[in-house]
Amino acid sequence: MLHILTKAPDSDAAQQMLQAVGENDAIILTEAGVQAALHSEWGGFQLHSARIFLLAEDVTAWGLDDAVASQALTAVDIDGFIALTEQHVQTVTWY
Amino acid sequence: MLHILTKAPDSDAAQQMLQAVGENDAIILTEAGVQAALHSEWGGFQLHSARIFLLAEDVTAWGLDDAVASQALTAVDIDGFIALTEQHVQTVTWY
Amino acid sequence: MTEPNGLLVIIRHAPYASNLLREGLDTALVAAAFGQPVDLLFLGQGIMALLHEQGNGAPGQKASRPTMDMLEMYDIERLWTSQEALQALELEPSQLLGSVEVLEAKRLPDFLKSYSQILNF
Amino acid sequence: MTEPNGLLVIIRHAPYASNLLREGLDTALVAAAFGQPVDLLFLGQGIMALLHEQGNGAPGQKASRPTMDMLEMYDIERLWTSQEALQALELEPSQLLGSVEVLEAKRLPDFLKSYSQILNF
Amino acid sequence: MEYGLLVMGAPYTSPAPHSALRFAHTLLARGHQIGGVFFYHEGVHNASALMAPPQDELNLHKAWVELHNAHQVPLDVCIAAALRRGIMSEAEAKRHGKASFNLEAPFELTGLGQLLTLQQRCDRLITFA
Amino acid sequence: MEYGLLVMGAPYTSPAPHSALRFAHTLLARGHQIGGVFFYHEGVHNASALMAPPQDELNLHKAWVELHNAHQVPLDVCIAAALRRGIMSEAEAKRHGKASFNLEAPFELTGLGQLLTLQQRCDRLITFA
Repeated sequence: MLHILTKAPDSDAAQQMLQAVGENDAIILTEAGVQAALHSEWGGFQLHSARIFLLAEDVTAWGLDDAVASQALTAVDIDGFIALTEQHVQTVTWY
Repeated sequence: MLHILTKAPDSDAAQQMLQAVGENDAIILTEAGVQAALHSEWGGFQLHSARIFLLAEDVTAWGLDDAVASQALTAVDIDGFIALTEQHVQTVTWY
Repeated sequence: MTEPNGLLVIIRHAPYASNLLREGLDTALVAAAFGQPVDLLFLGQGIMALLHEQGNGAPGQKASRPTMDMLEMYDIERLWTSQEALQALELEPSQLLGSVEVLEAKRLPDFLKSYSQILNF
Repeated sequence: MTEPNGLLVIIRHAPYASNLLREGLDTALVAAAFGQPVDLLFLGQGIMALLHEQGNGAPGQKASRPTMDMLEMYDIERLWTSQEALQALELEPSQLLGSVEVLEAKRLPDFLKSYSQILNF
Repeated sequence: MEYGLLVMGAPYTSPAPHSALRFAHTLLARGHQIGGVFFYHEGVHNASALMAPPQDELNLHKAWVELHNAHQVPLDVCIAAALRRGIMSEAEAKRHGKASFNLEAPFELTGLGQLLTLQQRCDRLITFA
Repeated sequence: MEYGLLVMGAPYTSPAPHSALRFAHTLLARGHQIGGVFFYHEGVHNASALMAPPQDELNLHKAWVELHNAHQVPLDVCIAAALRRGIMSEAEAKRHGKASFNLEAPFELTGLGQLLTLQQRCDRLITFA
């Protein structure tokens, strides 16, 4: 399952998503979700760091390129976002 | 100053409001804000319990009459809400 | 919840605060009317729709309770929430509509995977 | 901030996420154009508008940075935020536009009272 | 006292317009005046003459018009917020080459200056959002 | 693969429509099909022919129409969500006694069943909200 988060990492949506993410799931952070790059201790990174992606266009718009680079997070462009939806039959958006 | 809270007690809006409330201010909880009645330990009650009011119509709509009664909170009707705005020159809504 | 064509509608927004609860319930009702098996999962603020003390609606706004009561008529019988979500609102199961079943949050990932389709409101 | 007719515009929503930041800034610019003294206070997600690394806008969406840059042209020179709000976002003052002044949160109540008018976005 | 109301929420999405209407009627019943209602942000949708809610729900557009007709309350709509959201008067529709429009009197398109004037002129400005 | 898109955010309030449009164009460039875009909740405002954003901002209504014209993507709008928010076709305007309308082809008013059909028919349903 692929989880799309469009709200900030301390939002209700983010907290609910973290409880719903399973072992083989992936997460893509888009829109306000890219702010997770500022919070290295965010629950998502603790549990699932290998499978978390940030949408590059949104990272740049929000001024967070440095934060993503310094934390060695994985940004993907919109082609990469689509590739993730190809790999997972089910996609759930948390907003 | 009168503060109107229209969002849940754990929202960004509520947290920001609590930092802005001064000693002689009052708070009225309306719309989703009435859910504070479920949380006796909410920061607002710790700091300012004497000056917190809940809008009665919204309490009833949200099904929280029992919670308000059991915690001995102060509900006011919309006339009481207006009376509060008469008493305070400045009103700020947190949403 | 193990039916191949099962739809899970997740409700995460409160009555009155937005129209998302209503629009989520409408989606569930239409799916059921089409003969699709539907369950509902209430998380976060969505749980406020389950309070049995829910009133007649805020003045001028339509209450959600009549729509909730229609669920059973459409054979939507399984309403779920999570233990942890209830605790966060400091609610007891006894304050909710009688038919709600409570999951542990750690079971949520497998619970979601048991549905072939999910819509999140 | 002690002028009798002073307006404080509080910005609490992020760029792109809604139009509230833009609409709050527009209000501040119009007030300034009318000759009213205006200060801005950024709290919570609103602080994201102050990052000096802010880009050219999300694709298709207008960037807020050009509007931020107009503030000074309209003599809106005092931009405030709170220490605690910055910490919650794990940001340092050095990551913000140079002109931002940082208040302690405990000073916020008196700060608000020093304005005769407040609009909260 | 004279009150100004600022409405920022859309009908059928936010409860803010309902709260504002109840507040307005009770204000008048208590003998206050309403200097004006200013619709901004998503609140501009209150002005849409095209809204057609189910019959068992309050028609908010109609409710504002009735408030105006009974008490001459000015209903001002921020023009910039309205145009980008698809709310326009006949005059603006002509200017933008549109064949139809959805805002008419007693709602009036106006600039943000009107909000600031309202705040300065009234004894109280209450925001519903 | 065949994708369905569900758009729940309003233009100029939520970034969701922008994200959905970018996603749609890139999908097609990668050789996928789009079975339909369904507009629900505040997303129905995307269908408003009356939106007139400033010239330096993308006109989202126009952008959806161009997507349709270039790739025949169906643009379905939930009728119940639309009517209460003031989005209506000429036929609905007549039925409701309104003098004007703001939704026209290629946008189509349709029931919620269309969303469920889209979800069942497509290989993927992606929600933008």
